[in-house]
Amino acid sequence: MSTATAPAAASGATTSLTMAQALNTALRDAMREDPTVLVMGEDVGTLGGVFRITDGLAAEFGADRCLDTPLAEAGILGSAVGMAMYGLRPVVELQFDAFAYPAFEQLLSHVAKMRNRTAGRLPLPITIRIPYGGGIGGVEHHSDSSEAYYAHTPGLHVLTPATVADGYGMLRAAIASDDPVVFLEPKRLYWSKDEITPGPVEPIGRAVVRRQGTSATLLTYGPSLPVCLEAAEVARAEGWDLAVVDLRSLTPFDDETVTAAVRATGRAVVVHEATGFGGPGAEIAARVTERCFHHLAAPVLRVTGFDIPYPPPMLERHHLPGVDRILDAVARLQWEQ
Amino acid sequence: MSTATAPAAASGATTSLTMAQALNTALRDAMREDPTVLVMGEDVGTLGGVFRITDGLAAEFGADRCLDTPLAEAGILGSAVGMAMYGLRPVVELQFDAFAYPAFEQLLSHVAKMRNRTAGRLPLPITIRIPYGGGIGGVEHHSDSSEAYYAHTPGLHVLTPATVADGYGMLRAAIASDDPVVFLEPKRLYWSKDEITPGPVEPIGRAVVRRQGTSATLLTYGPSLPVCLEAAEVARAEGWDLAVVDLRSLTPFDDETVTAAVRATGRAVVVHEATGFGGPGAEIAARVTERCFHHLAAPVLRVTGFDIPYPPPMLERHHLPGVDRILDAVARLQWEQ
Amino acid sequence: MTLLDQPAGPSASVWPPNAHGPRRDPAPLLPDPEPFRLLDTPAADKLDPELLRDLYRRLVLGRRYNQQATTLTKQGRLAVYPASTGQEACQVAAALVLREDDWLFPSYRDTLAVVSRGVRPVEALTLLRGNAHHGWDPKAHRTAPLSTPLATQAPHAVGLAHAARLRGDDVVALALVGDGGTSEGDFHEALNFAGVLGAPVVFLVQNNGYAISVPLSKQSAAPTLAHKAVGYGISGRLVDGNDAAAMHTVLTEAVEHARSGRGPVLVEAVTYRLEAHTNADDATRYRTPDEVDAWQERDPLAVLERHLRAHDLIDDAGVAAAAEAAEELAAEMRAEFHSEPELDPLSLFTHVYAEPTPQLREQADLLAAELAAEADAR
Amino acid sequence: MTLLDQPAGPSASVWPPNAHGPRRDPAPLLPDPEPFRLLDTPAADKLDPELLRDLYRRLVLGRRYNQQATTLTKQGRLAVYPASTGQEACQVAAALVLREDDWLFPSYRDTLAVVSRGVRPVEALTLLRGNAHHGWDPKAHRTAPLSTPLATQAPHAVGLAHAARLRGDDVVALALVGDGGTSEGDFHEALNFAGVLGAPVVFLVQNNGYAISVPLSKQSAAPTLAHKAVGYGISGRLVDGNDAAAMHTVLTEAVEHARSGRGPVLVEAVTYRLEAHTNADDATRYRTPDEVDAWQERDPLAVLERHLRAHDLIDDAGVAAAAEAAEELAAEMRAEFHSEPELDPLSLFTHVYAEPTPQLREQADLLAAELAAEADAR
Ligand SMILES: Cc1ncc(C[n+]2csc(CCOP(=O)(O)OP(=O)(O)O)c2C)c(N)n1
Ligand SMILES: Cc1ncc(C[n+]2csc(CCOP(=O)(O)OP(=O)(O)O)c2C)c(N)n1
Ligand SMILES: [Mg+2]
Ligand SMILES: [Mg+2]
Repeated sequence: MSTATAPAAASGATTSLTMAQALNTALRDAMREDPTVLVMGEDVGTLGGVFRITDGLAAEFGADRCLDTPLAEAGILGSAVGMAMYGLRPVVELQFDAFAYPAFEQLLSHVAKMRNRTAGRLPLPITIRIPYGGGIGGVEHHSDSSEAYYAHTPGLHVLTPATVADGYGMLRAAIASDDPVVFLEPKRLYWSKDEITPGPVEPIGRAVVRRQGTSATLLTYGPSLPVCLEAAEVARAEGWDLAVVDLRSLTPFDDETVTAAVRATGRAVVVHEATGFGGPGAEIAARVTERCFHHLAAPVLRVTGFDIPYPPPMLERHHLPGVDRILDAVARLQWEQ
Repeated sequence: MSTATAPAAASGATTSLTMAQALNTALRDAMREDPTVLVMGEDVGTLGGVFRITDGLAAEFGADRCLDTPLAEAGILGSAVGMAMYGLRPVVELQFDAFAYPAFEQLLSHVAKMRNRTAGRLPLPITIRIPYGGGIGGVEHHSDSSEAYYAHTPGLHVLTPATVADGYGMLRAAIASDDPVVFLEPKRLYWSKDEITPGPVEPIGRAVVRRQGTSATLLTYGPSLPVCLEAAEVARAEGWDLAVVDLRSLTPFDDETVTAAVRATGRAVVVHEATGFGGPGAEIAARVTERCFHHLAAPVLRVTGFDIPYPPPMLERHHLPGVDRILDAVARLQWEQ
Repeated sequence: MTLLDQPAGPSASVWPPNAHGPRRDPAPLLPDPEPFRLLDTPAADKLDPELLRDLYRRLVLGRRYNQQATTLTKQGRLAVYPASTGQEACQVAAALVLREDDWLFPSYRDTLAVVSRGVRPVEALTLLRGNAHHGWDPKAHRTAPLSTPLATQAPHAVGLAHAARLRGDDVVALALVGDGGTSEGDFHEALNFAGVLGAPVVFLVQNNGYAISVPLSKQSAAPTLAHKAVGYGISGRLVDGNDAAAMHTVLTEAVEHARSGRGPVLVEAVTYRLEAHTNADDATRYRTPDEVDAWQERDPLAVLERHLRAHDLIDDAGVAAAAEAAEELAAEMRAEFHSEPELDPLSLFTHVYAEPTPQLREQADLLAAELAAEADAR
Repeated sequence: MTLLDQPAGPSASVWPPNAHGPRRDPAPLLPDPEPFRLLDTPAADKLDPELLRDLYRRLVLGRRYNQQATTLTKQGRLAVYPASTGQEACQVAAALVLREDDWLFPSYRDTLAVVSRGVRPVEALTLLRGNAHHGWDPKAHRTAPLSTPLATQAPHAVGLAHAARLRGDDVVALALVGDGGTSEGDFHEALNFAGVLGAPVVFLVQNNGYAISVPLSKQSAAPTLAHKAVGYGISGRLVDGNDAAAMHTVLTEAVEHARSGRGPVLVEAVTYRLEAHTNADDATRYRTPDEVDAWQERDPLAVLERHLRAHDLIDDAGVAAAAEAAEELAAEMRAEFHSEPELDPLSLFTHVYAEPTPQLREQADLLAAELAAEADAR
């Protein structure tokens, strides 16, 4: 695995980075600016993380601020809670999606609730970074899309970047947030590359229209954004002009942007990798329908992972929403009315 | 707390029981019929469980078949996995909804996946009983409605009874299932009473229309069923004839019954206690809309718990879906079109 | 062995140089075979009489607190109360040995320890009253909220203690866990983190013999719970939890050990829950009156009073004064719980996030409209 | 001390009758201070030469297996391979000491132990090949699937062992865990359940010094990992994991201990991962060549071969025969992995439940239609 240490990126200067490098830069910049920011997790120190997102941080900031922890996810998140209570801003790395599950009790019963339980007296500014999703040929337990669990848990912000620029900007915003953020990093976009210009930290919670369109609107996020953009390209040949919305934040949800984008076309498809049943697409379809019912020419459809455990590497392409499956759904949007 | 040991109920005979007694009877009957069935959990033995659902089982079947475990939920569920691998049918009690969270890794990464991982060679016939929901004045962490987490997890059946008869029948069906079942017991219905006639074990997965109606359809389950039935009574005075569907099973989902019930009225409201955002209601609304779009006069609305941590006892009534809030939603179903 | 005798360096090894070592000598980590006691032993003569009298007054107060809280449940003023009756020596000592800037991490049964830290009873009992999830200002009192999910507060204590050290403060965190709580994974992970980080944290396990109905024999097969310490490379101590002087001594040493950078300590206090698990529990289902009677004999309050009287360290006036102070506390509690708490339904939506999400604003509006309609209807 | 010396009954106590006891003597539970070794010690003279030769042949096979699997990753025939090179003595002994009806609970690195139980390499490596999640029939081989979520297999082993005893079978379960895995809550809960239930289970911790990049010193401060046993009231043993004879002896005793109803055992084998974590890992980031070199000297295969040669227990022909058997295994592996596995996309929907739900039937139909359309387009 190659290094993720980025060319030193001065704020305001444009640099070409991978998503991994952008995340690494965000961590470094945040640690430079704020001495209370610290990184912790399994293998984040000497190794720089299995995806190298924390590469070079231990060297620059020392082992105390880039802490290799014992192998125990509840212990990691639980001790981050205590650190945050004492005024630090821990950025926790949980190594893979499925290895966040041991930390669920800490997450659901403490991290998500502490501000509320204490009427605002113990806010927990913790960022929980989790590489998630499939498409990289990982063996079982290495490709789960678990965002629905987080999004259903009040008290958590749930963010997921899909572009290199957002990798930087949204991680900075997450670390700056005074509330806990589950920051889901699409594994298969780690090596995507782009020019970015790190700017001031934006507030979290806004969706972005990545592509304007008039026929129908694709609503998506994270690893499925590039697939949707590709589908929109292909669709052009078939006569459809598809808008593509990148949600970026599942909690809070940007009803304003989404509602406007769907009303503009009257047709929508939600696309994500996570299991469909009870997945984020269900919420999105339901709330879009509540808000846009009389603008809709067809029900909001969903293209998602199947309702099965994530498949083995050699079969994953059949599970993941691909261009064809998205276009099939678009075709089912009752055009002949 | 009073005893839940039921008057000995001969199969086929009609008896008056509380939900708690019906569940207790179901466990006893299953243990009598099948020597591989065993009950395990915190305080299930000598005490008979904090809700007395396992009352008398240790006395009748011995401490080995009604096992008081150490206080460790992952250990409980994890050892149940091993027992099931060796041919037993463990019925696990997790004491309260929020105390199931420590067992999530075992549940999500093993229980839900074992049959699939091993291509059918290691099915896990485990029943996981969890008292859930609010309305009994429980302090924090004692009133969560966590069904959305389970329903989103492929490989689990998710059942929740709302009547005394279903308390008996569905628990028998869960124990008879060769797949893992998360069996959610609505705490506040434990003391509800009814006459029941234990009969043969029915297959799981069917919803039931509890009340026929012509104006609109309420879709609900578990603790919210009595509230919906009451709302339907009250609605009559306001001129609405509401149908009420008791889903009983979130996974598998009975699309057939639900779709027919919604098409018949053209209007629907989903009602549950769980947090609305990403809750079961989202899935239900989305799939009903996919299937009934052109039969709908209004979007499917949701009346759910708010997107907040479960509130303290003295405030819970403001959080829980009540009759008025349901009727307000019915009123918003665009009647004046 | 006292806590001040610390493990020596690594032992010699035939091993190649590697990442496995250094190995430590386990001997200094192991607890004494029998619980440490002071009262009714010759060593008690050296104890500071004023400390003993102070402990006595606090135990009397604590007992009265437990009684009054239990009474409040009967009057419907508390939703539920898990009494620490019989465990007052543990509760009081845990609070007393901490400096003001140290942190306490209580479990749901430990409201007396919280009150002993200076929190008003009505705030300490907020969770159990049911009007809010939590009462006091955790930062002002350096006392975390009561933790209901068992043992989950233990890693918090480790993290806080470690953070304090990183920030240059010589602060100690003390986490309270029950015997049942030691079975949870979080207990293990916390002790392991503490050992590895060398964090200034003390874990006090109140082994009261039961986790609701489950006796210790079904909870653990360890020689003692204090023996768990060795598996984390930390010091274990076993102490008579009904001997207030022993509790105070051992915890003082443990806190000093942690504060001085010599690492965490696990203290097991052997004690007994004289009341049922909570007012909703029926303890006769799982234990005999004989067992309870035998432990009444070792009631920490009675043990200390006997000692004080036998050594002429207190007179009837002193006893009466302690009782009077306790009555004052009880009266204060009755007064504070007399009125219904003020409730604002719309507070449901504040403090979920720093800023309410648009979704929460909509929901708050819905509730506000309902409340207005209700008010109109009245 | 051997495992056969068991803790005596409860020690006398000044305590009232209660649920806390009986307390046990910790001494018999504590491991020896230094790892148990046999090879290159006088005790080795008493070892059965045939056993040693058998172990040798198996180690040679195991080494070749590790090499061939690593080669398969380079050829893209395996998605990933975590080699157990350097740990073959642990792997082989773990399989060898079990009866056919005993159960093995391997972790993701333990495919060699699985192969040593008689599973064909292509089935043992299915997960890592990527065509399915799992290969062999777990019930036929009494071997659970490889567990990737660390330590989660430990409670499974306890439950299975306990169930077997309930059903009257004298079956033992052996769970393999890494040094890193001991930090997980599930490890703790499993050992605690095992201690309380007295379940016939053996936990073998292969302490290879690292959890990916994290050295043991950042993982645990315990004197040794075997010392964790005392906290669960079970027996701890420390053994040289690169000494195949010692491994075989200690595990045999441990299994016998468990089988005969004397309770669970925790064995720590001190060993070393000679290769990187997996083929995707770069071990030079976190350890020095010197350290690896030093451990090469203690390569379990070299240690045993030296011993056999020094005692004239094997000749060149014996060595050659072992090598030849190993080449046969390697050839078999190459042949089995030569062809692409057959894949049925629709198998995604089988075995999610005993009966597919209506939802899954719909989804299977969708995929079937897509596949048909794809085929048509071709
Ligand atoms: C994670 C978790 N599981 C279960 C419970 C339910 N519960 C509340 S108190 C209790 C027993 C606690 O026993 P112990 O730790 O010995 O403390 P004690 O009650 O004796 O003070 C149980 C099982 C809980 N609160 N948290
Ligand atoms: C619960 C969980 N957390 C994290 C991981 C990621 N992970 C895979 S292997 C590994 C290190 C394991 O170390 P150890 O237990 O010592 O076993 P070894 O690799 O040395 O055989 C980690 C952190 C995992 N598989 N499961
Ligand atoms: Mg207790
Ligand atoms: Mg290791």
